[in-house]
Amino acid sequence: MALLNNIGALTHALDKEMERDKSVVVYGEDVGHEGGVFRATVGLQQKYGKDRCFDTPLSEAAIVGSAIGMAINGLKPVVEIQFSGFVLPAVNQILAHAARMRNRSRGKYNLPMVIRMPYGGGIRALEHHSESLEAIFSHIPGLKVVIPSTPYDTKGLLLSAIRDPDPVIFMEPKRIYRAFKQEVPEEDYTVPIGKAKIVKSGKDITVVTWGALVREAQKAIEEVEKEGINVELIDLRTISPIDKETIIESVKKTGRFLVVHEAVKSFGAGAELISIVNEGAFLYLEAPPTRLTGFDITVPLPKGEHHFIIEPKKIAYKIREVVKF
Amino acid sequence: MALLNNIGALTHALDKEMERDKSVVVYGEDVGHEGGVFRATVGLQQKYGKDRCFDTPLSEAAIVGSAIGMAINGLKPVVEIQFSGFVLPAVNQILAHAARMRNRSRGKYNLPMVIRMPYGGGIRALEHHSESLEAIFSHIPGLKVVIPSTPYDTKGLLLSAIRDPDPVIFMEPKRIYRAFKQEVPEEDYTVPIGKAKIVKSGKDITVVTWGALVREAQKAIEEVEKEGINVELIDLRTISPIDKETIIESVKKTGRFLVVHEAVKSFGAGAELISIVNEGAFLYLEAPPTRLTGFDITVPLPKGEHHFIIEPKKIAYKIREVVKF
Amino acid sequence: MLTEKFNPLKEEMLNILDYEGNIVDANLEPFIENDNLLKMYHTMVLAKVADIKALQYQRQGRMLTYAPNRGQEAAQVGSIAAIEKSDWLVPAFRELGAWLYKGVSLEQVYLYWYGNEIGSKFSEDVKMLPVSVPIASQLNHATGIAMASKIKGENDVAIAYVGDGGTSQGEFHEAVNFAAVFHAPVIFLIQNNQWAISVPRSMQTKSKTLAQKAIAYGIPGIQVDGNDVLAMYAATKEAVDRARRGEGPTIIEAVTYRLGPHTTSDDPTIYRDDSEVKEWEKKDPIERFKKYLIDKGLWSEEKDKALYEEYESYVGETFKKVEESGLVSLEDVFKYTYDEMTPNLIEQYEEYKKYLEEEGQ
Amino acid sequence: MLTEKFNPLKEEMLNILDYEGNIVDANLEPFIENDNLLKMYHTMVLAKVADIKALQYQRQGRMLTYAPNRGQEAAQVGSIAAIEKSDWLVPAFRELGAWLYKGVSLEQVYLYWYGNEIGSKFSEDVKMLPVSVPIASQLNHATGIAMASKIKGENDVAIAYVGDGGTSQGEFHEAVNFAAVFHAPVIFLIQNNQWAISVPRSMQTKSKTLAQKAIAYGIPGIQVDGNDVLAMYAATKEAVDRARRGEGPTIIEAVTYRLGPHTTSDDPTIYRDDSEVKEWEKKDPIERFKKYLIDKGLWSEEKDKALYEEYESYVGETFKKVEESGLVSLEDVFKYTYDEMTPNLIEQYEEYKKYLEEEGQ
Amino acid sequence: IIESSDEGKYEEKDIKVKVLATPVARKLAKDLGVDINQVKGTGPAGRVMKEDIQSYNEKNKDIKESNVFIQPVGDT
Ligand SMILES: Cc1ncc(C[n+]2csc(CCOP(=O)(O)OP(=O)(O)O)c2C)c(N)n1
Ligand SMILES: Cc1ncc(C[n+]2csc(CCOP(=O)(O)OP(=O)(O)O)c2C)c(N)n1
Ligand SMILES: [Mg+2]
Ligand SMILES: [Mg+2]
Ligand SMILES: [Mg+2]
Repeated sequence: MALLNNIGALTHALDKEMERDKSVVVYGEDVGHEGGVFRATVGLQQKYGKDRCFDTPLSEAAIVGSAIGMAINGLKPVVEIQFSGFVLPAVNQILAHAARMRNRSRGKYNLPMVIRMPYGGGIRALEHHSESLEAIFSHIPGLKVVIPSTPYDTKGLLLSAIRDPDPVIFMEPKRIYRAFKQEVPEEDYTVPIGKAKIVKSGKDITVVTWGALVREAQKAIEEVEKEGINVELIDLRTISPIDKETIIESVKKTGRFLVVHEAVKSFGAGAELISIVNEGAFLYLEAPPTRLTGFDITVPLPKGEHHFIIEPKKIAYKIREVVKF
Repeated sequence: MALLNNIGALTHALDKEMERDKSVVVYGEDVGHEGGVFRATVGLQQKYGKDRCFDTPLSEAAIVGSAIGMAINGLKPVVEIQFSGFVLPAVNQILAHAARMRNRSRGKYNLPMVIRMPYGGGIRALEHHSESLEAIFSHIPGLKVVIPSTPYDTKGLLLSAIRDPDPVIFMEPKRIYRAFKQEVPEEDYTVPIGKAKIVKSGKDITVVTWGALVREAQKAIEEVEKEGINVELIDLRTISPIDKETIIESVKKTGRFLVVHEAVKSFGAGAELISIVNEGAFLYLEAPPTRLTGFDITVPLPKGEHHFIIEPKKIAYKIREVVKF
Repeated sequence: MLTEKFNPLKEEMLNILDYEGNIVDANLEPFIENDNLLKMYHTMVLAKVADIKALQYQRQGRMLTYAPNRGQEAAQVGSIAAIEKSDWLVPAFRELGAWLYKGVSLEQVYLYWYGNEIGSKFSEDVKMLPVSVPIASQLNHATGIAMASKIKGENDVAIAYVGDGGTSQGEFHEAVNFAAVFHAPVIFLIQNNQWAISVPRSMQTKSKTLAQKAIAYGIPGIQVDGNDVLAMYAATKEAVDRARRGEGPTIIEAVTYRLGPHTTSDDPTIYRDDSEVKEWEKKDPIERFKKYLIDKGLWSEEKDKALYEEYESYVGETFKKVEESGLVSLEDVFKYTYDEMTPNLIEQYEEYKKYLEEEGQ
Repeated sequence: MLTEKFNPLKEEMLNILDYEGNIVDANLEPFIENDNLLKMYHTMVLAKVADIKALQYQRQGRMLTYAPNRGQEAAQVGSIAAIEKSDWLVPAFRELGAWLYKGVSLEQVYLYWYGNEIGSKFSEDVKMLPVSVPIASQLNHATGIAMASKIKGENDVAIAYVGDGGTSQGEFHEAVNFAAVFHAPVIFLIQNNQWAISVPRSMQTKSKTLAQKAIAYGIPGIQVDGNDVLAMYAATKEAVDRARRGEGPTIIEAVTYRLGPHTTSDDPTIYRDDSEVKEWEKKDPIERFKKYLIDKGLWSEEKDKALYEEYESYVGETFKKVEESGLVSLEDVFKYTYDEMTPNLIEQYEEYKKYLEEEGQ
Repeated sequence: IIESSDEGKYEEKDIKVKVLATPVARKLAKDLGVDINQVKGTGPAGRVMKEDIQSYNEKNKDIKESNVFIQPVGDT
């Protein structure tokens, strides 16, 4: 057991898996010598050599495209995109190839590869350093999209992702990279992809969220529980394939549903969740399934970002609204 | 008035607008001399010269990126992406720049530009020639996403798009490029962006669709109306910004809702529509708002595509299901 | 080294076999085993016959879109013959000759163009990727395959194909630059067939040759007569050897010509003169090679006639099988998106089956 | 022509002013009006002072992320001084000197780094784009601006900046190739400052120079001592004139050095030796230029001291204003996404205002 | 300006005035055999609440029970 923050859990998991499985290679911009701009890969080059952990040219399409080639040729690449806003030059590789190689080759070529990327706002950053693009990747068949919210899950989900025969988009809520620590077991364990986690059971309303907002929702829930509202909180963990069952079962129990995400509202993951709730628990609904999300704008620069960021207060406000409906 | 198919209406609209407005330029791969692989730009180079209608290198990022520069420098570029599957290399330009230049420059730089692209399946084509990516563009603030379904609307919406100060993604359902003709007025007219069209009023169920599926839905409706089901059919026409009002008003009246689209189901535009219905007409709902969509797979090659394509029969089946609920 | 002798900046093209099939410079003639020479020729003829017949089938409405490669047989077969079975082939979409030589069956190729994904599931020992439709994107896969080979300490190289049009794509640049930086054992084979659909080579780029783009990456590049199978072999072999020695990638520009339409949906008369086509027909790569083989005593007109006849019927039979193969099953449509079907897919699959049952289809 | 004399393949770098500020070759000395020389020097000093102070503010927790440009002043000011007011500047993100010379106020620059979009709304007559964060993507905008200028029959050129790291991006390739094909009047100015965050120039590409990448596009390229403001001016002026004559784009590689960290979040000691920094400090572009101006009788140490003092307080006052500028209003956060707010945005705006009212914020 | 609708104009009188209710309330009404259109809503904006349906059901229980042996005529 070690007390680790989310970044520490990432490094630890990568270290363990590189040790266990010689076919795992880790690379990206500044990932080798420096250990990544967030230091997620620190120490790995020293330990496993420049062949297994290395820096690349500034070239996202080549980073992802070469990872596809490596996965075909027997390796398990785990590549880092420095910020999720910079994944866009690699979108052709991800959507047109990574997602499809298996189907295209009728199962001949699996792509056991992971594309890691810090995402989300709240770090007072420049443009393109704050977006949440999970809905886009989740719309593409053939990809899996995972977002951990705790050090324990970070390790367990990353190990699942690396061992998964399909390509996994691993989105890391960078705002909480160093926000808190948790005991993470030394031993090998995995957290399954495709399974949401009931963080807290409750009976009045189901709140689903992920990433950095799980903690914010927890704070909000503390508030509203004082007022007698009993909330069931679900950490989605995998955005695609989505764990419909857990959500539907919860809403059947509570009759009320709120999804909270930082990505812009329209055509976001919240919409998918609301549709799932409609499809699976319609007759149990006592209030309209509701979303609390980012506005339909580009994440503002730091001097305006406070308007955009979803604070516990806002979540509490929305919970009350849905419960009172 | 002239009797035109959808391709004819495109060419006609481009011709008229290039004549009217000298700042309109049209370019893309094979767009100049050949007039485009679908012949949408045929004759324009001869008429307006190689400066205003031209071929480019095979380079989507440069096509879109240069259009951004041109729009900043006083032109109104209308660029063609040969198939929507090939827009992916330009996604960085579209999402990171076209959508944001106005906000980034606080209104100094508008981008009056149009990105045209044939989309959708049903033409027995190779891979990457059949996708429907409207949900992805619609998730990005700053973009407008338009899909016409008739020659009349094609002209009117394209003229709106070219004159719009914001960048417009103009998706053309290629399956019906030459499927039917319609009288298209010679005169200048526009169809407003952001307004859905009630193709047919009805009281039992609201069906929303767009592009090639409008005609398929019409056929389905003919069937079910024989059975006494009275359908309201809405052609969405603009996917973003979406015309919530028309949809919500309709569902308040009918109490039942079906959205039909060809794009894959999960995280698609159907989910957004269902959420809008929940937000605006929840208490009127007599059945779960439902989606009939493509499966969550890559569009199959022709020998399997029949499974994927949404036929009138399938729409009729689903309408009955929702009405009987 | 050929890449030094034919430095792209000198604007000299490597040519070994002239239009008449005579050796231009005996010093340059590569050594190829007779069996291999014959295998190369056979493959080129098969590619030609299969190509012509595919076009016919398509016109009869029996084949779907097809991308002909008539005229480019030497560029393809000459290059692919220079790698080993254990090496990788990363195709674009118009390299029928290379695929057949690599061991893909014609039936599979036809199945692919016939609109069936199963055509891209090559047998386990054929180290080739499926066709890549998004132009130039496959080059990064080749770079990755080659990097993996190096990382694993194996000796395999990759050869990747791209067109003249493809060199304008950003991914061309990224793949070659990446490969150069990592000394990846990969050969970038540009088939400059003068056209990218209707756009001529001169519109793609202002550089005089495509081979000179190698200079941007600090790697060797060479322009080769792409209709000369021996020159293609020699240049590729040198590049393959260099790659295997750990000296990194090479760009080879094969100057050739697409004699047919871009695909069966294309009408080339809109954008090019028939006289240009006629000019290139004189440079036919197969005729040249035949002459060389006959001169070498390895071939004869009689054998040739017999070979064409054999392939005519082989191609015909193959296509018949393909035509009889029918539709893709519903299960197969769903089965390959993920290693295991997701709950979502299972639900969609079941729901659709129910619909089919109820609607009696 | 300089681009011929200093052909990148010869691996010779254009240098006019040596480290001591002496003219290396009088034939190469560009003619620049005295006023302009002084404006250039002033701008470089202002950029330096503003840069150093920004770092200080940031360490005091008063500024957000900042990307220092110390050491690159000549590369920026020497190049931008060669274009006209009517020409376009397309920045990357580290060209403070160029922006100031072009007419952007320091207040705006600071506002930008302070995290306020309004810092990118330059006044109507400043033909410059906002900072482009996605590396190299801005180059395509420059190509488009230049193409438009040509299409409209105007005479304006565009100059676009990119780093050594940026040359690895696909968009670099596409933008330059496009510009070359269309003879677009654009100059691609690569500031090769030896590092892309922690990745050294040698890891970005195997080509010896970045200038030689021009050969891939059939356009002129030149490597220039980027710490030599006269060489930068001369090379850029030649490229601008060529562009204006309709002869298309040029690649200029400015060999320079980032003396500071990549940004304020970066710790360069992890990846580079202090000795390297020390070596480059000796090549300081400002000191060299000062010596030249003093020799020319245009400047003195006294004036210099006064200038620094003036700028110290100017920068201090400017930052104070910026610090007092406060937060971005809610309205502004919503107002600029579209020309007109969509119904969706109005709804979200109103709903949020209601929330703020009810929650008493 | 384009016409928003061109065919199949319905008669306004065909459209029943819609009762406001949540899916849960509608389900309750259905389960109890209550015609929700007959229930007067006491919730916000006249919404039919679950309680409304229950009390309507209580009140009309006798009537309903006494009707058990009467064959319904046409639609109920
Ligand atoms: C990214 C992308 N853009 C556009 C297309 C459409 N397209 C298919 S082939 C082709 C031309 C390719 O030219 P070239 O690279 O010279 O290869 P050739 O067809 O001559 O073999 C185009 C534009 C595509 N497949 N991918
Ligand atoms: C597409 C993209 N990928 C990654 C980044 C993150 N990033 C910001 S600056 C930088 C290095 C840039 O190096 P260079 O082009 O040499 O410019 P310099 O910082 O040296 O001025 C990186 C990787 C980015 N901004 N955009
Ligand atoms: Mg790209
Ligand atoms: Mg070609
Ligand atoms: Mg740099």
